[in-house]
Parts: sequence; C-alpha cells; structure tokens
Amino acid sequence: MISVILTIFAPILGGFVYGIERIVRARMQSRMGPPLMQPFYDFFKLMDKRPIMIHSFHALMGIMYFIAEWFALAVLLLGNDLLIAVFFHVIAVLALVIGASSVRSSYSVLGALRELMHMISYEPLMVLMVVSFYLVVGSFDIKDVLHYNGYPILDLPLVFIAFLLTIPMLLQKSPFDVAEAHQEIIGGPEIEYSGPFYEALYTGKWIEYIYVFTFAFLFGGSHYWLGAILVIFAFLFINLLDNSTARLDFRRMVKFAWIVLIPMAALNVILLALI
Amino acid sequence: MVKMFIESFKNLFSKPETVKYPFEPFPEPEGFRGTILYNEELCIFCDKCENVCPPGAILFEIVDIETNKREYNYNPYLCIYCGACVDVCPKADEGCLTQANTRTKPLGEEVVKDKKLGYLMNRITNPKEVEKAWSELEIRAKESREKYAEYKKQQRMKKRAQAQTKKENS
Amino acid sequence: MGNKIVVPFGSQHIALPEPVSFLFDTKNEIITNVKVDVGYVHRGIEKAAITKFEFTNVSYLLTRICGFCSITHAGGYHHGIEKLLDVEAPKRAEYIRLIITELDRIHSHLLANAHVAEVAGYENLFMQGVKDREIVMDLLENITGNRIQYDIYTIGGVRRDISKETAEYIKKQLLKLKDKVLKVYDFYDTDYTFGLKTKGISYISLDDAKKYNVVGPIARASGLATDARAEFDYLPYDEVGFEIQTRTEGDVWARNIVRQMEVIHSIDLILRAIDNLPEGDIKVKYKGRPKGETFVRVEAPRGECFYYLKGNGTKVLERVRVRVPTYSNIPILKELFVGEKYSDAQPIVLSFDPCMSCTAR
Amino acid sequence: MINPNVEIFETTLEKVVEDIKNWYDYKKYHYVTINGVDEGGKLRIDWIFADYNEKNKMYVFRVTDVSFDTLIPSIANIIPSAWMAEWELRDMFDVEVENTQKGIFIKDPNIVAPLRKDK
Amino acid sequence: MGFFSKFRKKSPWILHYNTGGCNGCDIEILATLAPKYDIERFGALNRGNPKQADILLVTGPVTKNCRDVLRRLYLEMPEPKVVVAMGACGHGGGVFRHLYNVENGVDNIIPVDVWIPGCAPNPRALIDGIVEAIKIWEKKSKDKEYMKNHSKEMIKNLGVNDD
Repeated sequence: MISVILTIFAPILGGFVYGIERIVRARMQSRMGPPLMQPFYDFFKLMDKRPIMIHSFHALMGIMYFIAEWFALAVLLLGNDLLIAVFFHVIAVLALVIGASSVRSSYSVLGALRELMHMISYEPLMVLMVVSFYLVVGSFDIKDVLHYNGYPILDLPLVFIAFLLTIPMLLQKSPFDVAEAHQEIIGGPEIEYSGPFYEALYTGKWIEYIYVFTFAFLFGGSHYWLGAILVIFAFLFINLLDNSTARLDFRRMVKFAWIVLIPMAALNVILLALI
Repeated sequence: MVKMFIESFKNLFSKPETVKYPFEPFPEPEGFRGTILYNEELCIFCDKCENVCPPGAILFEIVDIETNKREYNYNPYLCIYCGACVDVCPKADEGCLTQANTRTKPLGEEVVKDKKLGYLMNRITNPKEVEKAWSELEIRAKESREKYAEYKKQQRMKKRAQAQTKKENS
Repeated sequence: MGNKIVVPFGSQHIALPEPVSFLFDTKNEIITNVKVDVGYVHRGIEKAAITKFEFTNVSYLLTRICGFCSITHAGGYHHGIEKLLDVEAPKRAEYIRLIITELDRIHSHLLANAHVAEVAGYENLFMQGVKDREIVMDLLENITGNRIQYDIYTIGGVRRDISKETAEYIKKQLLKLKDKVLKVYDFYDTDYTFGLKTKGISYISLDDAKKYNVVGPIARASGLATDARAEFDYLPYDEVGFEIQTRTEGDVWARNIVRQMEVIHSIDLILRAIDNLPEGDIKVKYKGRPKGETFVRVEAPRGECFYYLKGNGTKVLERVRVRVPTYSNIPILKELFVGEKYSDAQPIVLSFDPCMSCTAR
Repeated sequence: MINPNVEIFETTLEKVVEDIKNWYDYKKYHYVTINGVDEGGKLRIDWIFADYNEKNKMYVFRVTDVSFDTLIPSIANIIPSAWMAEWELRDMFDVEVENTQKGIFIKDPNIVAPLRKDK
Repeated sequence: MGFFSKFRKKSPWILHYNTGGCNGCDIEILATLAPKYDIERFGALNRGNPKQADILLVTGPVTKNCRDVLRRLYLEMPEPKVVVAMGACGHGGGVFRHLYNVENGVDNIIPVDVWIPGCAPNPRALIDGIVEAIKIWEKKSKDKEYMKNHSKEMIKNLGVNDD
C-alpha cells in the first residue's frame, strides 16, 4: 500500500527533494536560496507558458521520458524485478536521447551523444549492483530485499561506494554533469523543449531523484532507519561533491566508471561469490 | 576538492551572506551618485549643464521666444549619473542642481512625478511614451533654439534698421 | 561520434557576458576549426570622440567603452590630455588615482577568475570568489559614489577626495579581504578537479607569447614579464614598490594564478599608497586647448592599453585611437582552439578574460 | 605628467614593410598597433612599437600623405597579430589593405569609412 | 488558467543578452547572482535559453550588428514574456545616443516593459527592476494581452504578421 502511494505521489515527493536540494546547495554557497516550494512554482509557471513545438515526435519523446521514468519507478516500488526497473530506466533515457537527436540544434545533438556516454558509464554499474543484491538476498524482488534481515551495506560496502559515485552521473551533478553542462551546451537534451513539454523533463528529473534514492534505501535491508540514514548521507554527500568539484570531460567520466567504479563493484561481487 | 568539501560543509551551517534587500531597507552609501534634482527658482538659465551632459539628458526648451522663457527637461532614464552637470553649475552650492543620495525608481507601470525632475517627466503619463517624447523634445528644443536665434537676429536687424532710420531722419 | 558537428558559441550564450561569436567545427568534440566574429559591440566611439564631444567631457564617453576597465580608459585619456595641455596633477591626486585603479583591478580579476571557475562547472568556487568581491565594490561605492563607472578622473586631478576616515576604512577592509583572497587563492592553487579541468589546457609558450605580442596576465602566465606599470611612467608605481608577477606554465590555470597573485600584490600596493598618501590639493586648474600628439600606455586589468591623442588647438580632438588589451590577444586566442576539446573552449575563452566592448569599441 | 620617449622613423609606403622587417626583433620589441589619421584628405599611417626593456620608449614608423585609393602593404607576415588592426584600418578608412576583407566591425553597407572627414 | 498564473510571479527565469553595452550592467547581473544579493531568492535563474525564459534582460544600446540577434531572441521566447532594458543605454542609447552604429535604445527593436535607470544600475536597482517586471508580467498573463497590443509598426518591425 505504501509503495502504491509512494509511486503515485513520487513527482510531488521528488519536487520536495529537489526543493530541499536547491536550498542546501544555496546554503553551501553561502547564499540564502529559494523557498522550499520553488520547484512547484516553476512547475505551475511552465504549465501556463505557451507551448512551442519543434515537431510532434520531439515533444512526444519528452513526454515519453516522463512516463517511462515514472513507469520505471512504479516497477521498482511495486515489487517487481529490480533488473526490469533498471531496464525501464534505460528506455526512459533512450527516449530522451532519441528526442534530443531528432532536432537540428547542435547543442541538443551533443547533449544526446553525451547522454549516451552517461548510459555507458552507469548502466553496467546499476546491473552489477542489482546482481550483487541478488547474491546477498537471493532474489531480484524488492520485497525480499526489504525483508532481508542482514545488513546489505556490510556485505556490499564497495558496491555502495561505487553507487554513491554513480549518483552524480544519474542525476547530472558535478563532476559528472557532462550531458546537462549548463555552461557548455545549455542543458543539452532539454534545450529545445519549452513550456509544458519542458515540464515533462523537469518533472521527470524529480522522479529520477526518488528512483535513485530508493536504491540507496535498499542498502539498509529490513532496517529502515539504516536505509534512511544512508539516503540522507547519500543526499548530503552528492551535494557536497557537487559543490566541490569542477565538471570533468565525458572521456574522464567513462574512464572513471570503467577503470575505477566497475572493477571496484565487480571485486565486491566476486568476493561475495567466493565466500 | 577536499578543502572545498569541508568549506561547503561549514557554509551549510553558517549564516548566509545574503542581504534581504527588498524586504529590508538598504540605504545607499554616503556620497552615492543618484538622481539629479533641479530647483527652478534658483536657475539662471546659463545652459552650462545642457552643454556638458554627455548623453544629452538635460534639455532646455525655449517655450516663449519673445520673453526667452525656458523649461528645464530632464530624463532620469537616459542620465548616466556622472555628476558633470552639478560640477559645472554656477549655483550648485545654493542648490540649483544637486545630486540626491537616492536612486530613481525603475520605469515600469507608472512614471514617477516630481517637480524637481523637470517639466517633461511631469507631463507624461504613459511610461512607454517617455523615450519617444524625449526624441520629439530633442528635435523641438533644437528647433526652438534655431527659432530663437532667428528671432534674435531679426530683432537685431530691426534695431539696426530703426537706428538707421533714426539716423537718416535726424 | 565521428561526424563533424558545427557548434556555435555565442553571440548569446550563458557562459559569455558579452556578444562575441565563435563557430567551432568539432569532430568527436575535438575542435578542428574555428571562426571568430568580434564585431558585435562596435558602436563607433572613436568617431564620436572626435565629433560629438568636447575634450573636457569626452572621458565620460571613453570610460563607457568598457565597464571593467573604465578607470583605465579614463587614465589613458587624462594622462594624454594632461600632456597636451601641459598640466600636472598634484601628488595626492595621483595617489588617489592609483588607489582606484588598483581597486578596479582587484574587482576585475576576482570576477574573471571566478567566471573561469563558473564555466568550468565549479559553481561554488564562483560564489566564493564573487562573495569577497563585494568588499571591494563597497569600497569603490564609498569612495566614488558608483559601483562600476567611477568617473573620478578629471583634467588636472580627481573629482573626489579620500577622507581620513575613509582611508582607515579602506585599510581595515583590505586587510580583511586579503585573508579571504588568500583562502580562495588556495582553492585555485590546490583544487584537484579544477586542476584537471585547467592545467595544460591551451598552452602558450614564451616564444609564442612574444611572437603574437600577447599582453597582460596571459603574457605574464607564460613568463613574459611585460606590464605597462613597469614599462611606462604614468602613476607613482615606483614609489609604492610595484613588482611584476609571473608564472611559467602558460595555461588556463596559470592565468588564474597570476591574476590571483596580482590581486594580492594590488592589495599591498593600495595599503602602501594609503600609508604614504601625501597631503595637498586634489585638483589644479588648466588653461588652453590641447595641441600636438601624444602616446600613452596604461595597464588595464587585462593588459596594456594604448592611447593615441591628437589635438589641433580646438575644443574637439582630431584623433583618439584606443588599442585595448583584448584587441592584441584575440589573434593568439584564435590559434589556440584547434586540437582542444569543446568542453574546454569556455574556460579558454574566459581565461583570456575577453573584453569585446573594448575590442570593437 | 608623462614624457614618452617616441622615436619616429619617417618612411614611404613602398619601403615600410622592408624597414619593419629589418628592424623588428620580436624578442626585443613589442608591436602595439597600426594607427591611421585622416589629415585632411590624406591618410597618415603609424606602425607603433614599444620596447620590452627600456622605460617609456616607443617607436613609430610613419608614412604620410597616403591617398585613399592606394594599396597599403600588410605586415601580417612579419607580425602575425597585426591582421586585426589592418582589417580595422580597412573598415574605418575604406582603404585597400593587402589580404583583408571588409566587415570585421562595420557590417552595415550604408556606413562607409566613419573616420574619414570627407564622408 | 487563473490557478497557474498565481504562481507565475514566483519563478521568473531570466535570459540575458548584451547588445553592445559597456559590460557594466553585465557585471552587476553577475553580482546579483552572487551570494550578497542572490536573486535566486525570488526563484529567478539565469537560464541562457530563450525557449525557457520569461524575462529578457537586455543591456546596451543595441548596435546594428546585434539587432537581428536580439529580435530573434525575442521571437523565440514563448508568451507571456517581459522585456527589461537595463541601464541608461537601454533607454535611448544613453551616452552612445546618435552614434553611427547604434540603434538608440532597445525600444526601437523590441517592445520594452521596464527600464532600469543608472549607469550602471547597482544590484539593488536591478532587483527593483525585476520586481517591477514581475508585476507587469502578472498583469500581462492575466489580461492575455500578449502581442496583440503591439502597434502595427512594431509588428512589421519584428517581421511577424500574426502573433
């Protein structure tokens, strides 16, 4: 029941998470920052803007991104395979990529290509993480993970660290915000969307927050307090990281993911399998 | 990276540096170069400020050629607030032209009315017309000046002619 | 990603405060060719200076060539016109001019450095850098009455005096600022990811710097010790002990470090100038009209600024020629892009601290 | 008051490139800019240089009485950064300079040679 | 859409374009983003993307080379939108009035709603201007007065016939 409510109200919850994040980010930069409700103000304003469509397919892909993102979250929360949720997330991102590369703007196309680089970097890690959950819990089902009596974080410390460093890639945060790269390609894939269509992307991001932090929550197993601590820790950590790093090149990101993060996670999985 | 990490964490729990400006007053500092205020009673119409103003934001229009009555016009939105007019004003010490310590309000929904801002700003009601009105005024002021010069010339000619006729008569 | 993609950068772009257009041909995000258009800001100031304005108030126009180096333009013009009119500003005025010029340099350098951090994706470093800059802006507002266009120069002196209390206040604030600047200097110096993004990018060798006549912090970052403050006598820099700051790395990072070093040195200069502030008048009267020609070089925050003035004995000058630092840095900037990544293009452009409104005038 | 020590080399349009080539040493001197002055129907062009080591020292190669329809030689082969000033010279005085095109600053075809007094 | 327009005043996204000013205003815009004045308190962000922006912040006297870019940016922005001209240059060209390459102010190219006086306006003035712009923006969206009230001359100037 909780998971149904959580799924339905995911955009609202995600909005609050995003609002808190904006305040936290502002405070870290010793600014005052916007009010907590700011993402919703933005939301309502964007609803009221007059839509300008490049072409219908482009707009459709924007909405598709939002729906697929929500669907991935629903799959994740409503007790299906974790692996399937990961794959639905791939579909969502792919929709974004296809939409972005269907327009002529070079920023949008560059953004789409960079988004693919993001996927190459983080998808193997996500799969590895799910596999490691299977090795610990013995099931791909979220319910089994949430009823697991042990502490998955103790079995999977390296996987957790790898996941922590993957979150900036997933949520487009510095140092790995290459696809969004506001100062380079002005938002990348989202540049050509406007008004209500941009809305879909903007809200899709909020859902992604919930999606990502759910995975962080899973590391607590059946100990929900531990999960909550991990989520808060992850939230603070990625925000601090966001505020203390410059943006790196996409080549460095892919190298970092494949040379450092994936072997690290794989090592953990191998050790787990051996013991 | 690590240093900034710690710095960010410290900042999170320290007070932000932001001033709450529109909600709390923030007075301009002493000696701020603000709006140029004009006092017609003290003015001797020397035109020095008009000649010195770099963007031409001060204009004297001669409204009555015969009595040489002049109207001071000032466009605070064109003004660059350099204070050159106040420096050059011979009556500045008495308060003919002074630079106030306050900013001019942005020109949005309505035009700010103040007698000290000269005639034009008090006549206009629609803020969108300020720029156009100023352009028109520029032409008008130039024309009035030419007319005045013409009038003066004629006056002089008349006087000379009169004097000549007087001479001839005598 | 093997296809050629043409990426425009400007004239409207969030990383650029001014209109300038770069058109990059990229392959795998590696730049293969670049086209530059610097003419967006051309307003025709040189023409206006010799037709519309009299020599007494042409400086109000010339300072508005650029907001960053407004005081330098005022300086270049007034030093020239004072030579033509044969007047000498009093010592106190010269010191006040020096103080304002250096304060202007501090705020310009702090913003330029912070902007490099911002386009490198380092938002927090931008905020930390700009936060301290407000101290300088407050000082400038207190002394001159405005934050950007100071208009403090006048022929034969300065328009406003620095009172004793203000001098004390400046001293106190600058000492406070120095600690903060040193802290930010440490960030630029030691930050790992900022180094990854900036070290080794767009390297200019000492030989290239001389060949292309690079000026300002860009030249000094390559080890070329050129500075109009040392090469030309215009303000009492010798008396306050000016030294040229150089680095030898010649990349984006070194330019930032050189600027930050100059900020610290400028603070020292101002502190010394305030300690030795001579008593006396701030203005002398002048007579006559400008006649003859003169060449002036002054140091803007971005490098050497050159003025040529020619008067013919009337109220209006005959020729005003302004050669600004970015004007002589654009040729090498154009050469630097080929072979760099597109994601490094913004830091490269911003590390030159380009001032298009100066360049096109 | 400042006293720049300016050394002026008077030369002619044919010889100026060679003169500069023989004299210029990029390690010692510093190219500043090219400056055109309209002296009543005739153009005067100054090639201005500065010294890295000597204080207040400047050098000027000066060519006077250039008519507006002669081709002005380019020094971009000797000094690679000189092209910008040459392009500007072309825009501002509407004179032909070697290897330049119109339109670095002035793109509107209605504006011709703003710094010339006769236009 | 009355419900939605209620919130619009809390999230003005800014697009900034310099049309040939002296940088002074642009420095002050950066200073307004900085911690001391922090314009994000009002929800304002510098988006740099005309398609997602609500307020077009123009600085400078509009040189002839910038004119077409400015016009295109204005047309690319979705309705309802507000144009703020910052600084003396934006109003009639300021000190650059009547120079040969200058169009004498932003209002000759695109319709301006708010003018901020000053050279350069300090961050307080900019904040005042943004607050004023938000008021007009709200009114505009309530009245749905989009581009309908543009004069025929202006519409011809912009190169559009319908909307």
